[in-house]
Amino acid sequence: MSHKFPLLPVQASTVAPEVDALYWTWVAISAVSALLIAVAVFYFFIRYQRRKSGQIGHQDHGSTTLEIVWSVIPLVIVLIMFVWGTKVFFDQSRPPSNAVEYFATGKQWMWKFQHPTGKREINELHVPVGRPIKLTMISEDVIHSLFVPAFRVKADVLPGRYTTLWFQATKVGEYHLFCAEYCGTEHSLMGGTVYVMEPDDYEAWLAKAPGSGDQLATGEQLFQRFACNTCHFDGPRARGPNLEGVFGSTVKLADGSTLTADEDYVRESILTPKAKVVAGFEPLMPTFQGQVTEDQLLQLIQYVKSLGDKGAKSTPAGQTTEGAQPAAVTGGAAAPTTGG
Amino acid sequence: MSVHIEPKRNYFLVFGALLILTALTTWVAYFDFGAWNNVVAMGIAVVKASLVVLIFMHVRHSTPLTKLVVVGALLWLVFMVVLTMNDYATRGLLGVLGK
Amino acid sequence: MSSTTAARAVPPPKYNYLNAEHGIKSWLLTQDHKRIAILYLISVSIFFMLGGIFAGLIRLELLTPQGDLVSGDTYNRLFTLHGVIMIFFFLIPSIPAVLGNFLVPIMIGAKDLAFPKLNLASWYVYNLAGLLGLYAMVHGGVDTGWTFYAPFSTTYSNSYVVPTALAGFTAGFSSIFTGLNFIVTIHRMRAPGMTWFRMPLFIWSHYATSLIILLGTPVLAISLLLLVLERTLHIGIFDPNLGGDPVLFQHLFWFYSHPAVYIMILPSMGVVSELIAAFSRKRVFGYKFVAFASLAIAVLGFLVWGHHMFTSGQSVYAATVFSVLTMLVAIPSAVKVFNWTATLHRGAISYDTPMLYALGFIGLFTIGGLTGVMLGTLGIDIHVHDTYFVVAHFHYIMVGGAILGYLGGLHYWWPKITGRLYNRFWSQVSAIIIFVGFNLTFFPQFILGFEGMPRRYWSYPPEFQVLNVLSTAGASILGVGLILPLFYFMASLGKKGRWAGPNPWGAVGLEWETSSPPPPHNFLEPPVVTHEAYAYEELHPEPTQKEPYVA
Amino acid sequence: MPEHHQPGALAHHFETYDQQKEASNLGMWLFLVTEVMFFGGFFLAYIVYRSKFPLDFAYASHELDVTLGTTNTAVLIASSLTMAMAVRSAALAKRKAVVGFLILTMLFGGVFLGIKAHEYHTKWVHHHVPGPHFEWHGEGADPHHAEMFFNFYFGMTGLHAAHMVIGIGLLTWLCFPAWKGRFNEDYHNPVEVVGLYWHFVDIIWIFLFPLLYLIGFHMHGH
Repeated sequence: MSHKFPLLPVQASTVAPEVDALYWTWVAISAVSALLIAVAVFYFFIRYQRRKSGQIGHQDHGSTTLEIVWSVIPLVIVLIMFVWGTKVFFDQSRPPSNAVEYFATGKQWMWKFQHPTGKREINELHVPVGRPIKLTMISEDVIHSLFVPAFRVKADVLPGRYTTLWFQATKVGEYHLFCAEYCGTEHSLMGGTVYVMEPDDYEAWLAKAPGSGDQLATGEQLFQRFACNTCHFDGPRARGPNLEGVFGSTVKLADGSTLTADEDYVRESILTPKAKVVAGFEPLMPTFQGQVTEDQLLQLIQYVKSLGDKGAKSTPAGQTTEGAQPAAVTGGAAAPTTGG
Repeated sequence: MSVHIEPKRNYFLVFGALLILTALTTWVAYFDFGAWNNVVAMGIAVVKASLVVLIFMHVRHSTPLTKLVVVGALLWLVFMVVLTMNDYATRGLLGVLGK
Repeated sequence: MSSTTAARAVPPPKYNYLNAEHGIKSWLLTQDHKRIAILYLISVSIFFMLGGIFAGLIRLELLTPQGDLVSGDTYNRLFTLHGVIMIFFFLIPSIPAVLGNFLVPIMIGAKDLAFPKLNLASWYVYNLAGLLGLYAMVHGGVDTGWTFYAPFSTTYSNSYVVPTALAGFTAGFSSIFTGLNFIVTIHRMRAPGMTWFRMPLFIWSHYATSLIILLGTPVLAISLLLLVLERTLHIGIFDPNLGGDPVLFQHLFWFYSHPAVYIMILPSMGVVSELIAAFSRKRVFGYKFVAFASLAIAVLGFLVWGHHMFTSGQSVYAATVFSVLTMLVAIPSAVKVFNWTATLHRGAISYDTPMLYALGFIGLFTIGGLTGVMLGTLGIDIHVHDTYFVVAHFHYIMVGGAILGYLGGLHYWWPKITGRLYNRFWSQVSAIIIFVGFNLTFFPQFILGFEGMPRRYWSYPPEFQVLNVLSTAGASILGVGLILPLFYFMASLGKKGRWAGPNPWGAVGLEWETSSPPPPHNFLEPPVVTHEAYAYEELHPEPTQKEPYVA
Repeated sequence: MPEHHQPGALAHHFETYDQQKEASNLGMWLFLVTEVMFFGGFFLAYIVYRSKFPLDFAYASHELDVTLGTTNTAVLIASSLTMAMAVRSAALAKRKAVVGFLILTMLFGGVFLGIKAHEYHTKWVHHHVPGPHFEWHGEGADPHHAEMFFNFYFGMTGLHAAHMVIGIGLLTWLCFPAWKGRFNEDYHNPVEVVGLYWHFVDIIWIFLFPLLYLIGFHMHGH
């Protein structure tokens, strides 16, 4: 991070040049338009000065042609810019399918990150260069917003549901990480640094400080500890739906409606099980609200997700096998006191 | 000045219609039309409200301005509901989380 | 109609609204729209100074990257109170309740607003709301930001959220009263001959503004009410732990608060139309297009609120829809700017103080508007949302636009309101200082925002300091410029002040055909309108003053 | 101008009775626009959550008494009829009829509020008032979402009832000039605008009733 006076922010992600091209085009259009108006105003101001008291201006009644011209031209310009801007927005907000999933949890006033290996960090995020990374994010309290200016990406982090942000870093370096949504006393201190590293350095960094167990394995343990497996299994006596193959599929609900099982649906099913009951099952499941932390929820979801595409278990970068061993700490800083 | 005096009979007719519609809306609620239950219930409510607005509130004989005010208020309500529900109905689409 | 007396030393009118009655009671219980305008002028000026002090403290804190002048909590209260006061207690009432109140009835040839008691009630309700706000302030303030986002405001903030929200709620009533009064007055109280397309554009813009006030403010009221209920009774409407959705609060809030921007800027546009016509001595180019542009802004302005929420977790699809609608609202604003510029063409332009403000408005509003369209472009907004780019943009609209328009209007109609002339030199110096100071304060913030400095930051990374120092330096210049009018306006009321006469600028308009200050019921003879607005060619008004200033 | 006017019934800043009447009429309509948007925000929030938790809302809604709800709808419609008759009588300068219909309207309003109070009381006894006392033993619904339904039930009907109370206050105030025979063909706008307000409050209820009481009613049989 250089402390000298920068006029332009660093471009360090694949979308950054796209955003900047759009931005500078707009700046150019704005500058030309503003200049045209300023020149016209100043010219008229000097040219048509009032010479004597009581003089009146030349009366004209306007021109419909002119009105149409200066409505249509700006309209065409803004609509072109809208299409371009929306294209960039879609690039910014829709993660590519091969993106590696990291987790981010915001709370007053810190950011917690989890790597696919289960490695955790606070207010720092180490990522490999050149690889698409998707952050699935949630807040434990108020609304926050994760903002990395060098990547030109930002997304609010909400309590109660997941949002995503993705980027592919293009330049090794250290970049600011900010909370952009006002969140209370230390809002301006709720930030940190993104470290973009060469993939080898990243692997070395991961190996140097291994995680407390990979997310999948921890999720599986939680699944057993909360006794989810006593109802959710494959068999005629199962009181809950079998979760294998569920994630990403279309689920039919008791009220006849259907939905796609995604992260938010799994989360909702754990916290408010009665809200969306799967067709053919009784609403028997108790709520786990207050018993499971946001971090654990993310791990459970990761596990349910792995059940979703059984057999095609993807191995995210840097995943190690050590996590398969039972790890003592499951919930990090906030292990629950009540089990399942 | 022109004050339009509505015949008494009209008021009682509207009153009767409103009572019948109230009974109707409660009665049809016992049948299962799926999502159409909501449509029927709201449809009956709109008819009832229109009767009140047009006859009891004299909009039928009011100036165009008053009619415009009524329509305008409803239009703005539609703006608010449609553009907000446009968000809720499309969350989670286009490959972005958010249900 | 234009019976003007081109006398040098104009005597004051013997009978006017200021001397018709005396005593404090005659002011506090007045139902005269002109006196209520004066009451409002005093109230909004006090709140403007208060909001200005908070702004000054914010800029002082940001002089250095460390949080050293005040604590983080104090800083959060400063920007919250600055926002709440400036928006709810200054910008929204400023032009409508002061200039609009004074001029709407006069400009259409009415004796008063349709509901004078409601008008007085509006001022009392406004002050009640102000007192609620002050109560919250002296007890320790509020730190939610003027946007009151849930669940921070409903669950986590430890500050005086409820009284402040109730202050906003109550202030809403005062503006509803004003807006309702204007619409009824414009519809029902126009003088004979005052057809819709003879109305000054100031009236059109106030009509459009009033529509927004009536349709939007109640939604703010219900969202603040729900917020208060949520905070006091934990009803869970915005609390995700109870099934609520905090984003719904944002929808409800911005449904009002985006159109509220147009409540602030539309009246200012109306003032600028008047100023440009009066000081070019010319009919406004494309009068009907400018009038309809006001209505178009009022309508389209309600369809774009989601552009405040592009990063909020609303659906990608909804964001796209809101973005394209935002693009559309740019067109009527652009049409206005082009028509004002075209009005200058072949005008008879003078360098009078109000005209300086009008020209400043055109420039700054253009920049504010263009950066607004940039923000409406999704790809850019994701990066600059909640940064100083946004702060700079809306200050260009609200200070560069709304406040410059307000000051321009105040300088234009001051001789009408008070009957007195003010100092040319100091007023022009002040206008130029404000223009320079404003740009120095806010232009660097565009760059800061693009570099990524988030807003509402009490301390910031050191590389942002240079631009912040520039901004703070600009703010001190701007502050000086804004204090100056207080002195020369006060001086104009003193012994050295000179009487203006009915029409010091030689302008066309019903307000210039009555005495300065006007009589209690505005006109001694009920006016009959025979011409379009700005009929300079037909009426050839002569200024009642050769030099409409005091030395 | 007809000579039977009371002195002072025409305010100084109006030229004619017509102008004054149209101004106050338009003023009330515009006020009703603000009311539409005020309740509209609440309705919007309701629509959002009902579409989010349709089943929970349906189960919670079954706790409401449809018979009382239907009765109250009828009572309110009757009050609208008497209000309309009051306005008509005022325009015809029928002094006693105006007062009679105003009192009838207030009576119906009072009955409505009484029934509402009874319903509130039942909810309190059954622990269905949101807050620390709230309990949910019903099947199907998540307790938080059921509580959400009752938030809307109490919030919206409470706001509606508050408007009724204000309306009854206005009607009471109208009785005095009505009794003194102040109203006639030219000057009856106070009765008329209060009438508009009263009908509007009735319309709000016309929507609240099916939205709150009649959700997923067909599921009752299961």
